[in-house]
Parts: sequence; structure tokens; C-alpha cells
Amino acid sequence: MRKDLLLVAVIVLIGVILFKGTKIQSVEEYYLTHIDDITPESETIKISIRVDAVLEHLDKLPESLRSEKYIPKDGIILEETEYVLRPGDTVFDVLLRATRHHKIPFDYQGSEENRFGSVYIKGINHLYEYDCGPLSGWMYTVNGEFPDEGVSKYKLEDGDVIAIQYTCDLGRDLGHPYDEKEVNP
Amino acid sequence: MRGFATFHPFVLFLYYAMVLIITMLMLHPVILVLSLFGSLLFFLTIAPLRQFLLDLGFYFLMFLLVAITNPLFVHKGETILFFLNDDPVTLEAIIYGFVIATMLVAVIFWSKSFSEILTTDKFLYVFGKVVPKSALVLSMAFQFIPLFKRQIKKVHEAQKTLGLYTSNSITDRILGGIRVFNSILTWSLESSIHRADAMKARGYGLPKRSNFSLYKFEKRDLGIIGALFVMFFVIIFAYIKQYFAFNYYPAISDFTDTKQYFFYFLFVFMLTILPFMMEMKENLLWTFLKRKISASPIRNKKNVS
Amino acid sequence: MNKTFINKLIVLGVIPVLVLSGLFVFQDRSFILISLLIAVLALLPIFLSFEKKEANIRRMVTLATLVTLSVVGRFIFAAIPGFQPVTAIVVISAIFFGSEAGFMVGALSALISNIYFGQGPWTPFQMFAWGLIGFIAGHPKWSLRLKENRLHLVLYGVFAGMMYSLMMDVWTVMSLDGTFNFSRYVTIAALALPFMAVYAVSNVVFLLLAIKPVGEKLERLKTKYGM
Amino acid sequence: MSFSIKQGEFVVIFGESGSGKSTLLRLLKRELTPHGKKEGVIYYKNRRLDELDDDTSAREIGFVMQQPEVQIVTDKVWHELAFGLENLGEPTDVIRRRVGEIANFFGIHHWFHKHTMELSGGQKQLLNLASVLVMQPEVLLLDEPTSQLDPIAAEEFIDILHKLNRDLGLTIVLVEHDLEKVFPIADRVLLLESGNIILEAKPEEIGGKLKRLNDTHNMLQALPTVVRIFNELSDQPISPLTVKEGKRFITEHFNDHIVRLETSETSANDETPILEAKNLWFRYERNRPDILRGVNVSVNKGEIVTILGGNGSGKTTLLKVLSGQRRAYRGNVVLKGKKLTKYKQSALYKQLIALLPQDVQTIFLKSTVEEDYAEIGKVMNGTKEALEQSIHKIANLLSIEHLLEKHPYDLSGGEQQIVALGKLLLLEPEIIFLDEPTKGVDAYSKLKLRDLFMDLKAQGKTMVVVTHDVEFAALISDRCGLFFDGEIVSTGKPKEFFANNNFYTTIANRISRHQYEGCVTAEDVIDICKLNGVKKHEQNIH
Repeated sequence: MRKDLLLVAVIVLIGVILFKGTKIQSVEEYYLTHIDDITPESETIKISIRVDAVLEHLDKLPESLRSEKYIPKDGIILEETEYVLRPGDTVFDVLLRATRHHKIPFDYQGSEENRFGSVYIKGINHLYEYDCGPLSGWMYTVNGEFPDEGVSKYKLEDGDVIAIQYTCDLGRDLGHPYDEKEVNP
Repeated sequence: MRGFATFHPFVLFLYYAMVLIITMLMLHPVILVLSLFGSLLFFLTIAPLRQFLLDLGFYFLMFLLVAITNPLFVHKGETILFFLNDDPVTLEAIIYGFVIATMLVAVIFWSKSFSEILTTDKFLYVFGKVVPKSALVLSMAFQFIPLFKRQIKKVHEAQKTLGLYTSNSITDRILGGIRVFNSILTWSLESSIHRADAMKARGYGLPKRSNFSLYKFEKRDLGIIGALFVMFFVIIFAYIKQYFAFNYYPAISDFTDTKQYFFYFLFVFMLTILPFMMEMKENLLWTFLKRKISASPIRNKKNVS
Repeated sequence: MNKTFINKLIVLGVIPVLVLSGLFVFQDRSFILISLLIAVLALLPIFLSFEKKEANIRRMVTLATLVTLSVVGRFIFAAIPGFQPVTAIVVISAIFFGSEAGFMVGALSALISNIYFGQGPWTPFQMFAWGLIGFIAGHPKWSLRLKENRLHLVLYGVFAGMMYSLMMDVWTVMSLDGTFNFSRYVTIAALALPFMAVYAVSNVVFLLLAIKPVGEKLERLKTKYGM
Repeated sequence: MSFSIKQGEFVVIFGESGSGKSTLLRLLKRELTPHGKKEGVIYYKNRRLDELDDDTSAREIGFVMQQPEVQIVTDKVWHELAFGLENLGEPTDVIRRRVGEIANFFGIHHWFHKHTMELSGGQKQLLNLASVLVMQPEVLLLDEPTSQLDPIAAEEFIDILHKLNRDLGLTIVLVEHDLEKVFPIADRVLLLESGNIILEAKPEEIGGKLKRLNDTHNMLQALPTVVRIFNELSDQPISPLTVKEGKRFITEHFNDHIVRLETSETSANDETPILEAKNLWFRYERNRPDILRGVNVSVNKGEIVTILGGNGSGKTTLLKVLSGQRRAYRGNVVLKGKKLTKYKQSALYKQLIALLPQDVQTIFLKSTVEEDYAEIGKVMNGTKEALEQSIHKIANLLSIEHLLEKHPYDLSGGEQQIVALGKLLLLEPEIIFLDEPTKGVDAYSKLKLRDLFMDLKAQGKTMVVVTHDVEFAALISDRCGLFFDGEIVSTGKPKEFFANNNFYTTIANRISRHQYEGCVTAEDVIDICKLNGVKKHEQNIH
């Protein structure tokens, strides 16, 4: 068993290196992203990230998160901001660009890692799923609607308004008509 | 020769249960370091130095591996050191990796001293109190292992001289191995019937079976059980009261709480260092006794006068 | 009848539910501890019902013999990681002596062989994994099929290898992580595929090699000594 | 059948294998009653055996079986001793006291904390006896308890039985094949034949009674040497039993005109050595002591050479080295003028060398003897018919045709020996090595074994036998050697060899050596006594 364990660990390590390669960037390099300038002819969308729902359940949060650093008093992590829509952009692409631009920590599960075949949002600005009780996590709306698709599947159109929101109650606190669907599929 | 091992098996069992629960339950760096320290120190006193060093080397490697893999998977934490393939590698994740590795290695070393201290007969004794029949099956199996190994050797030699599959080629070796296995199978199953008869002849299966052991429950066993429970409850109390709370994500807690609740950490220290202290006490006692025994009465008198 | 039903319920129903709820309720800190406790708890019902059943001494000794055979087998093939006859012997024991016996042989084989291969927090998992493989194989509906039909036997060998590997990966993930992380579990399970393959292949090989001679000999005991 | 055994009696049961000795003994122990139909009633202390309560039945009737290893249940000596009492539900302090008592009585306290598997065969059997006696039985039943032990351990075991019977008044029923040591201490002897008690008498009377019943009975040959000699020479009803009594019998009744038998011991063997060992040194591991320390031995073609020696002296190792299983680190074994190491293994063990191991069960693999024999076909590459023919030839030679369909494990110890030897013979070896071929074999079967060996010898086979059975060595050997301290210290023809030994010699020699020279078998003694004739005053008396 002990040999097996070590062997598995080595294989995991080698596997990770082989599959993912080793591209090392400093923090500055990573956040140095190019943002297209908005010109009158460019198609645009708007995106915001909010944690209002958490404000009512601060007691449910682990102590380490009860700080304005992670949960701003107004519940706004990213104000509604306008970005240029590049052809073929999904919600995920825009979110990634926005968080990189604003240096907001964003942690996600790649589409190849889960059974939905879509990127899954785990945490934004150090706030992770389940941090506010077992029914909590990140959800998104486009133009006020809750789409059935994952973030990396939903293709955006000109003028779409995206809201990334944290829920503590499977979306009910965000006005989502509760059904059997998963949080943030 | 062994101080700690001479306690009643129940005491030993209790101790290991407590120390393992605490090690696995509380992810506080100080507690884990204390636990690792205690487990290593105790294993050092009961295992040969060579084996200790070998094991230490092996598990240090494992320690590093576990510690290193964590930040590759976990991207939590606010102190980003650099980005690896667009994923942040954070200081918090690295530290958490070391913490988990510490826990794992501590648990493994506790398990190792557990196997040394709770020898098969003690284990069977404790086990037998709860599930006597399974313990008997276990006991028989323990006893069969050397027996089977010897028989395998005997059959192997006998079959070799029968002229079949004598070469060293792989097929011959496998085919020969299967023949040996076959023979062992028949032999072992046949003798199991005779063994069952021998057990029946000695009254096995009568309803009111008792459980004999050489272990006596002494006063000091009672004393140590009391002490263990006091320590354990204090520690659990502190855990429930969140005195041992420690956060790794998004930022690592500072050690102000640790200083504040120093008193409770003392209990963890006492618990984890206990076996080692028992061992040391015994050693000191013996050096002392030896000196006393070897000192001649005449010289004693001289000293007095 | 009733008791066996309750046992089955516990093993096949309650335990997985407990594991899952443990996953949610205790999802960060003490998952290792909780899962360890669950594994130990999962072992208990079968051990207890084995205790309660009226003792057939010959069966008990035969079980001890089978346990030893699998342990000694693990010694013999220790050089090849993962290639071991334990599962095969567990399955065969289950086919001929039923679920409970299969479970006992599996669990005890793990317990004993780890005395030589290294005891650790993974022991209860291993005990449970091998025990469960035996428990399923011993189900009256299954055991007859496995006994008569070689194809089913091969399939079960593959299934048992996969199950064992997947269950032990749970432990690997937790030891790397301290908690149970599903995405990492998937990664590790994928990377441990070669192991799974070795398990499956060795199970099939040993099952096919052993079922006839072991079966014959167990049948002989049954007829000669009326077990 | 019906019989009764009184309290405090020491009863010995004997008979040919298959006569039902073991079955009878097992019927006396309720827990071991074999499957099958039973008629009649067994009473224990005036109560029906099957009506005894479980507790009494387990406690008061103790049973010790043949193989020492299979009777041990737990892994520690102390636990083994306590096992029976645990089953009876005795409280801890009672168990502690009784275990301590019995450990002292048997001298077990020295190895009280040991693993049961570390014990020698003799110690294991002693432990089995002790763990039965710890339950304080009233009756002790023993089924060939010494058959797997070496002679020294067997004698110790029998001595303890004697002590138990004499000092504690324990009732003992013993089934035995080697009657030499048990006759002098038994109160009564039962002879079984095909499920019937055909004779029941005191040990000193049994010989005479059996002779009167049937003077060609096979079991006459199974009686102790002293009784056999007496039977041939006298018609008196009371026979001597011990060497002491036997000696007196010969001195008192027979003349000593002729001191030495004129033997026709012509060595018909050609003197060309087929196997030679020169200065063999061997050890199992680098830092373990040498087992062989300069062994020299040479075996001629068609000869039976016996190597005698105590337990653990390394005889078996010597056999392993001679047969090529192990390799000496110094010295050579030369087979037919070629070094053993130069042979390919496949060539060596086909038509050249065969080895009968001590534990013959290791030879068997299949579920019938015939299937097992057929395996050899794979080695010999003959046709199926040829194989079948040779199987039947061998079976005929060994007179084991009736065993061919049986499972090897269902045979008696003696039968297993013969059947295993048969398997080796199918390989048509020139040299056969045999390790303790008489283990568990009774005196009558030994004679049959001798006849077989003589047949094989007549076919030109060479045999090297390792044994501690001096009686058997005297019967078969062309030459004997004593293996001691890693080398063969003395060799010679059996008559010289045993005549020169004072302690390490046969019973026949011990009985007769004060009066005659070179008589090593019962036959020798009988012959020389008949030659000398009965003393005068004796004739006057009658």
C-alpha cells in the first residue's frame, strides 16, 4: 500500500506536468491583459459581480471571510462594467477577462474536469461555493433570465447584461423559480 | 524493557484512538507538529535506528510530494506567488499542503508504533472482547501463515525432483507455481477439517465461552485511563469552543489565538509526548536501579560514614 | 431473514448515504476522520452477525484457511504492484460460502496482510473494499451465475478491480487533500487507470485459474464432511 | 463388538491399517463421531455417551490426534493451553491457576510465551497433550500420537503418558502402531481386525494367544521385538516385554556354544560407485553455521545405503545436497562419473534420480492416485498406453491396485508412503533417495516395505535411505553410516555397525549382545538361539 501511494503520487505529479505543461508567469504578467477599447461600432455587453445575498447571512460565513475585503458592505465586487464582445465569446470568456482586468481572484473548474462539460465557477474574490451553507454557490443571469446552460456554453449577443451573483439558497434568494436544477450548471 | 507497551491493551487502544482522532480532527499547525513530534520521538525509542532513518527518509519524500501537489490543485488563497499555466499558485495552498502532509505522516508514524506496541496477541485480545469468533478466525490465520510458507517451500522442493517444470523459464515457473498452489490448497483444506475436529474435541462451540488473557488490569492502568480522559475532554472542549480554530484560506490566521490558548495546547503536548515519557521514565528507572544494585553495601557504608 | 435484510440495507444503503451526507456536512475539516469512522462502522454489522450466527467450526477453520491463502498469495506476488490473488480468493470464498463469509475473508485478508505490508488509516478502507466485493459476489443470485458462467466471472473480476481501485482512490484523494474533493478524485481516478487495469487483469487471471481447483476442493469438503 | 475399560486402565489398541482402530476411538469421543450409521450403545460412567451433557463430554473425555500441527488452534502457547478452559467458560483466575499448574507439570513454562509455530514437532504434540489435560479429563483417548514424531520425542511422549497413568490414575486408551515402547506400560491390549476385537489380553499374554489363534497372522510381525523372539522360541503363555526381561530369557534358556552366525553376506553388488560425494560443505545462509562439514560418501550400484542420525543432525540436508536440490559450497557430488552440477535439471530427475521427501503429502497434487500417477506421463513423453501399462505394473508391484481410485489424502500414513514411492518409480530412476520412509509405519508394514526394497534392489535400483529408525536400517541395509556433527563418522555392514555400537543399536542386538555377536534383527536372534538349542536343565523341567 505504501508503495502504491507513493507511486500514485509520482504518477499524478508527472501526469499534471505532462498534460498541463509548465508555463510560469509572474502575477504582474498574468494580470497584464489586453482589453479592447470600446469604439462606437464595437458590440458590447455589460457584466457585474455581486454578493448581496450573503449580506443577510453573514453569520453563516466562516470567520475568516467576515471581512470587507471579501464581502464589501454594498455587496458589489464588480460594478456593472461594459466590455467589448469578441466574436464567439461565452459568459466565461467575458468573466475571465473582467476578473483578470480588475485583478479579482477567480477560481473555476475546467470544462474537462466535470460531467457538465462546462466550466464551473468555484470561487470569486475568495468566496467559494458552500461558504454560506450547503445550498450556497455562484449563479448567473443574462438579461435577468437564468439560463440552463453552463457559463462556457452560453454564447453572448450584443447588448447582453450579465449578472454574476452569489446565492445562499439555491437561487431562491435571487428570485430564481426553484426547480430541481443544479446550482450554476 | 518497554514502558508504554506494558500497559493493559485496552489502555493502549484507547490512547491510539484518542491521539489519532485529535490528529485527524484538528488542522491546527501547532497541534499537528506536536503530534508528528510525539509520534516520531516514540517510534525512535521503540524501533531500531536504521529502520527509523529509512522510514523517515521514505516518508519525508512522501511528505514533500503531498505538500507539492496541493497548490497544483488548489488555487485558493490571497497571496499569489506566480501563475502556473494560468492558474494561481498561492502561498496559502502551499502551506496547507505542508499541513496536510504533516498530518498524514504523523498518522502513519502513529500507525507504525501502533503495530509495534499492539502485537498480534494484544490486538486479538481487544478484538476478541468485541467479536470473539472473528478474532479466533484471525488468530488461526495468523498461525497458519508461517505454516503455509513452510509447506510451500517443502512442496516446491518435492515437486522439483518429480521432473516437471524444472527449467527456469517463466512458463515453467508459473506452471510450477500453480502446481504448488494446488497442493497447498488440498493440504490446507484437508487439515482444516482435522483442526476443526480438534477444536470440537476441546469443547469449542459450547455456549458459555469465556475469554482468558495474561493481561491484568492494574491500578496504574486505571490511573492512566483517568488522565487520558481528562486530557482528551479538555482538548475536545477547546476544539468545540473554537480555541483551536485556524484558517488557511483565503488568508492564514495569525498565532494570537494560539498564544492566548497556550494552556490548552499544553494538554495536546502532554498527550502526544506521553508514550515517549513513559519510555524515558522506564529507562531512567532502570539505570537508577542498576546503579543501586551494582553498588556494594560496603561502599554504601563507607559513604555513610 | 430479517437480520440479513437489515445488514444488506446497512451495507448497501445506509453506508453510502452516510458517506454522502458526511461529504456535505463535514465537507472541509474532518472528512478523513469521519470517513474512517464510517468505514469502521460499515465493517461492524457483518462482523456482529457473523458472531451471532451459530458456529460451524469447520466453516470457521476453512475461512481462516482461505484468509491465509489470500495473504500468502499476496506475499508471493508482492513483487508486482497490484497483481495479487486476494480478490479472486475472496470472490471464490463468497461463491461457495455466501455473502457473509466472502465479506469476512475480504476484510480479514486486508487486516492481516497489512500487518506485513504496512498498517495505516487506509486499512479500514481496504477491509471494506474487499469485504464489499465478497459480499456482493456471495449474493445467492449472483454466486450461482458466477459459479456456472465463466463470462460472468470474468466480468465480475473486472468490476471488482474497478470497484477496488475507485474505492482506494477515495483514500488517495483524502491523503493528498485532507478533504474529499470530487474534481481531484476524478483526476486521480483517471491517472490511476493503469492500476485499475492491473487489478482487473490480475482478478480475471486468478479467478479463471483458481475457480476450478479451489471449487473442486471446496466441493469435496462439502460432500465428504457435510459442511 | 463389546468391551469395557475400567477406571485407571492403560489400554492399547492395535491392528492392521483399515481395521477400524481410529473409527472405534472416535466413536468413544462424542464430538468426533464420524458420519455414518451407528448401532449399539456406549456407556460412560454408567450413562449413555450420547446422553451426556456437552460440558461433561468435552471436559471429561480428552482426545489427542495424530498430526501435531493440525490440533493447534491459537498462535501463542499460553493461549493454546487456555483454549479448552475458555470453551468451558471457566473464569480467568481458574484458568490462570490450571494453566500454570499444567505448564509446570509438563515443563512448558520455558516456552510459555512462544509462538506455537516456533515449536518442534515433539513440543507441539506435548502441547496438544497438555492443552487436553488442562481440562482435567477422566479418560484420555490418543490416536497414534507418536507417529509423526522422531523416536526420542516419541519416547518422551510415551513416558509422560506412563507417568500420567501411574501417578494420577488417568484412564488411557491408546491406538498405536509402534508397540515397542507401549507394551511394557500397558495394562491391556486389544487387537482389532476388520472392525472386530479378535483378541483382548494382557500385553505379556497377547503374543501367545495370537499365535494359538492363527500362527501366520500378519500382526504377529507387528509385535515388539522381544515378544516376537519369545514367540518363536517358546510356547509359554507369559512373554517377556522389556529388554531386561528379554535378556534374562535368553541367558536362562539358551546355550552359548555358537557365538556368531555364519552369514552368507556376500556382496553381490559390483564395487563401482554410482554416486560419490567428496568433501561436501554446506550451509543454508552465509552467516549460519555449516550443516555439512566435509561429508564423504560413496554408493555402489545396486546397493542400499542407510544413513542414521539423530533429529536435526542434518541428514535431510545431506539428502538434498546429494540429490541436487541444494548445492554444496565446497566439494562435489559425482554421479556416474560426471559432476552433478553438470547435469541439466530435466535430465537429472528423469530416469536418474528421485527423492521421496519426509512429508509425502507434498508429492500429491490430484484428486485420485491414478490421476496423480498419470501426471508423470508428461515427463516421460511415452504413449498413453505405455503409461497406463507402467502404472499398472507399479501398482501391481506395490500391491496398491485397490488404492488407485482413492484420494491420496484419504489413505493411511503407511499407504501414502507406498503410493508416493510408486509415483517416483514411474520416473524409472536409477537412484532413489528416501527420507524417513518408515515414519508412521507399523512393524508389519515395515517388513512389507523391506520386501519391496529387496525387489527394487533386484531390479538394479540403488537406494540411499536417511532415517533414525535403527530397526529398519538393520533390516534393509547393505551398509549403514552414522551421521553426526556434519559428517558421516562411521560406516559398515549393518552387522558390524550395530554390533560395534553400544547405545545406538537395535533392540534385538541389545537383548542378545551379552551372549551372541552380530545379531541385529529379531530373525538373527531367533536363528542363533535355535542353533544353540535350549539349555539342559530347561528340558528337564518340562
